[in-house]
Amino acid sequence: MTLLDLPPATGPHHPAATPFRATPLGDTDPLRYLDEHGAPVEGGLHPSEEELAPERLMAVYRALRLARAFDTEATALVMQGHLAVYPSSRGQEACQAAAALAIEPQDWLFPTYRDTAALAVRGIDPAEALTLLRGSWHCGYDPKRWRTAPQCTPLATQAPHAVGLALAAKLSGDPVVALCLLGDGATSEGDFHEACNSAAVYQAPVVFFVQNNQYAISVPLRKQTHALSLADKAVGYGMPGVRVDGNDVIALIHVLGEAVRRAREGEGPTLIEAVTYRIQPHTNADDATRYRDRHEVDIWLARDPLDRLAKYLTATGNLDESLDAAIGEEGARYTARMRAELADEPKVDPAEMFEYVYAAPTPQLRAQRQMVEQSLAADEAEE
Amino acid sequence: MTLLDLPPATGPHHPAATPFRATPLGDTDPLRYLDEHGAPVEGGLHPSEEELAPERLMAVYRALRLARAFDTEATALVMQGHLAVYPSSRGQEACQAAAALAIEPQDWLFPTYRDTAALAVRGIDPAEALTLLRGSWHCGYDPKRWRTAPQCTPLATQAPHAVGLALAAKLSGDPVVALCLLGDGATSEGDFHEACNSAAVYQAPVVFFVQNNQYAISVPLRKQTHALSLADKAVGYGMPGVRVDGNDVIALIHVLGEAVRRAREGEGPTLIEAVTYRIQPHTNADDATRYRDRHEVDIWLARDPLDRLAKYLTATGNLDESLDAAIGEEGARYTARMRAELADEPKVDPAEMFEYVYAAPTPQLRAQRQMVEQSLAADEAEE
Amino acid sequence: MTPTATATAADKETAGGVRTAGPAPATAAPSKTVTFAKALNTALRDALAADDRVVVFGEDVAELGGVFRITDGLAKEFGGRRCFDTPLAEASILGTAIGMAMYGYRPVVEMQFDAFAYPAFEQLVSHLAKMRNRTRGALPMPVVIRIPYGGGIGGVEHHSDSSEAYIAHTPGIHVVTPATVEDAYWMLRAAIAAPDPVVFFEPKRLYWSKAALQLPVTTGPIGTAAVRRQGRDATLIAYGQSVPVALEAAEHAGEYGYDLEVLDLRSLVPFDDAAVTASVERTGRAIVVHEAAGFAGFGAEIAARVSERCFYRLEAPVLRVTGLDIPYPPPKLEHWYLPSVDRVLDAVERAMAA
Amino acid sequence: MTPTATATAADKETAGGVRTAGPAPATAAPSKTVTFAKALNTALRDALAADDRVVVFGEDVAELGGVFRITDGLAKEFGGRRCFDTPLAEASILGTAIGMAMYGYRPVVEMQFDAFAYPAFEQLVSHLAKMRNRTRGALPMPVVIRIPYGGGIGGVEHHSDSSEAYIAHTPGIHVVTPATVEDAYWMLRAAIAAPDPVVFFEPKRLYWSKAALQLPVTTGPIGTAAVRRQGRDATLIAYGQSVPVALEAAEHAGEYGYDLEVLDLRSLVPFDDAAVTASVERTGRAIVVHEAAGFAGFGAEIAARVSERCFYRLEAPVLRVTGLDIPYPPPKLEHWYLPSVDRVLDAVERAMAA
Ligand SMILES: Cc1ncc(C[n+]2csc(CCOP(=O)(O)OP(=O)(O)O)c2C)c(N)n1
Ligand SMILES: Cc1ncc(C[n+]2csc(CCOP(=O)(O)OP(=O)(O)O)c2C)c(N)n1
Ligand SMILES: [Mg+2]
Ligand SMILES: [Mg+2]
Repeated sequence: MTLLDLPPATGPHHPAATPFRATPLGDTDPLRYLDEHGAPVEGGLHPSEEELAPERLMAVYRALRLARAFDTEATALVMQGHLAVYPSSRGQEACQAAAALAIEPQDWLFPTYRDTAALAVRGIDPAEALTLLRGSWHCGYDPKRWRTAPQCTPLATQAPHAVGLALAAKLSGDPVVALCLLGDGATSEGDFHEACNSAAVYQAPVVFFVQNNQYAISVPLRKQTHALSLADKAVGYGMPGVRVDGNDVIALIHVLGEAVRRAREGEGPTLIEAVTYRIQPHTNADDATRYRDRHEVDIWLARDPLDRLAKYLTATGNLDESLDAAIGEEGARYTARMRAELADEPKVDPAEMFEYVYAAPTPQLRAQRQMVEQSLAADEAEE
Repeated sequence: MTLLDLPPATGPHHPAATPFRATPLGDTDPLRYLDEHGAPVEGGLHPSEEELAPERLMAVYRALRLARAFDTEATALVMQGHLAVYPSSRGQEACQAAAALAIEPQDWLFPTYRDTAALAVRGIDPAEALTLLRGSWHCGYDPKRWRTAPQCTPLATQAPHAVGLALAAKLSGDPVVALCLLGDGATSEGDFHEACNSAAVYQAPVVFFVQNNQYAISVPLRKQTHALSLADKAVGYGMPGVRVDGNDVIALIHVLGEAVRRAREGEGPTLIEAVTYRIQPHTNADDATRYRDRHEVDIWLARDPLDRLAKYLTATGNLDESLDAAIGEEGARYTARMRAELADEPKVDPAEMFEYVYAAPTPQLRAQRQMVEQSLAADEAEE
Repeated sequence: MTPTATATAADKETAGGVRTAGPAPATAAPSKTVTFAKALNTALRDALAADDRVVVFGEDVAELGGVFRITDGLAKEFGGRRCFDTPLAEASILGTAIGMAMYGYRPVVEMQFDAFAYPAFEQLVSHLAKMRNRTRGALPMPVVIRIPYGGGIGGVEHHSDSSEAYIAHTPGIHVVTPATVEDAYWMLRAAIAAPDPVVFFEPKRLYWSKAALQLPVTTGPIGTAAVRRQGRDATLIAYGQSVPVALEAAEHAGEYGYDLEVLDLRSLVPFDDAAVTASVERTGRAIVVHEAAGFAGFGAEIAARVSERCFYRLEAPVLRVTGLDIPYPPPKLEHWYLPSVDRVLDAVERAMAA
Repeated sequence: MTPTATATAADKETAGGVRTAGPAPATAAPSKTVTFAKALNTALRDALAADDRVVVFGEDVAELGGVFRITDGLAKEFGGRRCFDTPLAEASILGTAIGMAMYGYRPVVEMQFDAFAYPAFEQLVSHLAKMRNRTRGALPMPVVIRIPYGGGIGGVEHHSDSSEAYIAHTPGIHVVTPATVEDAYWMLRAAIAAPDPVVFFEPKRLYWSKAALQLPVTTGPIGTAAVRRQGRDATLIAYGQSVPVALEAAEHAGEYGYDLEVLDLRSLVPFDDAAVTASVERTGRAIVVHEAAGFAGFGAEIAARVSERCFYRLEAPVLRVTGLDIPYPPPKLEHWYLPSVDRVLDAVERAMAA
């Protein structure tokens, strides 16, 4: 049923008849620091001492656990009808945590619908972060306070915003970086291309961080690209492209850190592809059994990003069962609070629908607001 | 006045701090067969014997002369008010001729507004080819007879059409190739990206042929891309990308021929960047002195694609002054006919405006047509 | 694979050597109660079976069968060459359809949600709508764009837009939207068989509505409206998922002694002036109902036409009951936005009082 | 470079720490006869000078000064950080503007021709129009999109579209179009100073028209129409380059004894119901004139509103004189398409005879 029986994206390419050769960027094995069992790989990345400092890594581990706890709770909440929809980032927690931790408070994050856990790690109150998915018309948190754009649904459309913001910061002489999150599917959109190309031309301080979770809803990566790596797209923009293991949080923090540093120091944009996996269906409304094998999911479950760091921390003597349990309790307290905050139906005032369409409502909107208010008053009178 | 004092596209890139490196596809010198003086270059391309056969090259030379004659005449005609606008391809004749000659009758060409000379080389009557630029609402020639799409103005939008047509041919099992012409500026558009990426995924028999004439109206290439080569964009699609001298018609025919062969034989799409130059302003309405030096134009005038082949043909004993003069007369006859055909105002029947909007006009259109016809009749009655 | 037709009806719009089929009546089948979604699915299946030139593609349409399952089973039944998933790129999806149509195919593409068709806007306006014209008929565009539209399903932002006004203003495109299960089947067959591009708006709130469907079925051709309820006092003019709202309002109004006619436009382009004018000439009053924002919405065209054509007959101004002039609101507020039965009845009161 | 304001007027919409300036009156200058194009150019220059947060970018706007020279000299005067050329990518141009606005800038972007704004449609509808709302005012979008529009200049295909109806139907955007030299200056200043996104449609046929311009100048605020000619018998409602057509028609009609009022809408969103209704209540007849295709065009909204609001006063149906429902025709045929003085007069005859 595959269109035209395409070779898998990792399969062999065209015979190399110089110069008619598809030239991949380099080794297609993603960069790593840890192997799947949590041991440093030979020939792997060299994170800085600071990046490897135990306190730092414990903070990272806590962030991973927070992301997981958040995601688990949100998944439960959507089942219970407290959210309108929830796109889970289970399995992608290393990316979520690394994205939030790689940037400074003055930097801007441009998240997608799937990146609510990253917002939680950035410090946004979970109830605020879930406002939109809960069924409100606005993003909940104050985007300027948190330097976080509202989560973006139209795919790749946030990428030019990140470029614009980064360009604005550059023009203002501010050391501000824009970190733009994207999915693998979104790299096929025109806006992704236009944003990357423009960012490179402007040498804007932006980092494009693609979480390649192998699927765009049901569409697997091999139907999304014929290249061996999404990072290869960087070549065409004259910017560095890096492919990194998306379940290796140490590698991610190192690579993101370097990209953010480059951006901040005027060395221009970077494209990062993190190879990871979407463990859950696309959203709670999706049925993933229609398009993928349980077996495939199992393989990736075994590559769990939390386990990997936990094993490393345990092996290096920084984590033990009791500490782990304590962190688990932190998470439990966090999710209990989250559950409580989300238990009540949020209050919505229909009049607010008209409040923010324009700075000042048009005469027509004033009339419509009046109509709604009258009808609201009539309803209340009836009750 | 340059934005942010960007380095020129050919300038040095980021310091190579592995893996944060912008990786160009390869040598950025375009592929060549002939040097600027018409002598085969050392280490250059190896065209086939067939491609180098004197009769073949003489046909190519005639095509170049035809393209030049056509362009010169069209430029004159627009000055005299016989055309509404004319975007000249002077200096790009090698690309124009090679594009038309590289494909077979059953293949489809997807030209832009700048590629009228290529249509002439493909055999389309010049008056037909100029219909749109003359001020009609349709493309003049029969696109199915000539397997040539109407010239496309909205930049890069023809690229997905070429992909669709190529995919259709592939699904039909027909050995048909789509050759899509694009400008350097058009590579920045989202449609270019979406088309290339989709073509690679579908392994559609399409060739993307970018005439990099260094400008998009006034915008020079360095404001369009930060990469060293537009062909680098191919890497991200997992397709071959080739950079070729756009004023070396032998190199072009060889490279296009190979890309067309690959497409036809099921080896998928190719991206070709031809490095050339737009000698004239963007169109007759443009004033190029506002944004570029005469000096720059002079450099490229010295790289004339016709001269280059003429020198080679002369050196190889295939061309002499009298033959050249005879070819010149062929051209003169062609342009005389062209002039004559375009001398008369084309007849336009306003009722035809309604004829092709739909297969059958809507009731509303019938009424509007009637209104126009009545008013036409009234005008005629008055005369 | 060269497309060959498995049905016989000839079509003047044949491009190249491929043969063609209109929506030839399928063999008679027993009446079944099916969902609107199933009727669409069956129409696609029958169209694929009837004409080799028909291809179905878009995001998630093959393996998954579409997020609304409208294309369920088609890839399995007809193979990956007739029904396939595309990369995530809407301009390219429509552009690819245009290119395939140039070669003689009849592509049916799905846009996953209304707001996600916007990236294809340039392809739609500058190419799909104009290709026949700019080639004097040499390259007709028998392309169908299926767009699930409208709200009332509790969707988050960007999932409930109604974009018909944008398209209807673009000459060269036909714009239709079914409101009944029979029309879902027949109008989709007719759209696929049509020689011109059709934007086929699917009222997504009706996907799960059910009715009997007996095949073969033939309803009115594209370009014609249908009277869904006869009445004498006023005409409710609606389309898509506003039709059931109008019908329900008409039932209620009956209780107050108002006898309302309900006209289902079915086709926005071409517009059935004859049916609309005839109805309003009978009733003398008109109320337009649609979900899209009212300002410069399609209802403006309806109201303007009716006001002009029925000027001497109208006993009350033509009223519009539409979405509000705000971005589509979230689930918890959408009932305020949508043209509800109450709001329609309110307009009826006002029209009758005039 | 941190933006600092060189003018003092404070603005509630300030984003971040940057200061701001409304279109503060420039120092009085002698009256000069200038082209419409020059008035726009002067407005941009004055806006750049008045407020450091204003940036101008788009295709060919810097070095070349724009294909219509509206941005002529700005890059030279203000440098490449205030006025710059972009890569050829309209979605990204608008998306970049949105991102810059998020940071507190006030971008003014140029779309080279009407039809070349279509690639930015998704950014416009799904982001520019909605960002203030989806952030409860935290991220206002003081962005101006300049779009040269309309025909009558002998342009080849895609160079004469009128796309105002698409935009006006999108809540969250203001849509304005000047018809006089004074408005060209003042409305562009007002648009740049406005706290919300404004699509600024420039009637390209009027670029070369001339009139006296004495600075500082203040005309009506965005959202208000202007009576360009007073009359008693009927109101011609027009905007952009249809205003001079309406005025010419009114002059001619005077010869036949009809005294026509001409209303220049200036602002399509917000719509000046008060002015429109007041005029038609006076005259009892209305004729709408615009260049865009009539079907579902902006004239439908005007006609629908007037028909509803002036129902009891109207002595004739509201008529529309508009572009035809076909793709914009080529130079040699465009006079058939455009709402000409003759077609307007014809409508006047019909309205007066009613
Ligand atoms: C422009 C656009 N087209 C289609 C959609 C519908 N849609 C929502 S998510 C999705 C898949 C996205 O995949 P990917 O970019 O890989 O991100 P992921 O969901 O895997 O995180 C699609 C098709 C959309 N939101 N926007
Ligand atoms: C979508 C779109 N945006 C803008 C334009 C206006 N425009 C016409 S040609 C041109 C420059 C194109 O440059 P390039 O692609 O390099 O082709 P060239 O003209 O040099 O052959 C521009 C900006 C257009 N035609 N289409
Ligand atoms: Mg994905
Ligand atoms: Mg160019």
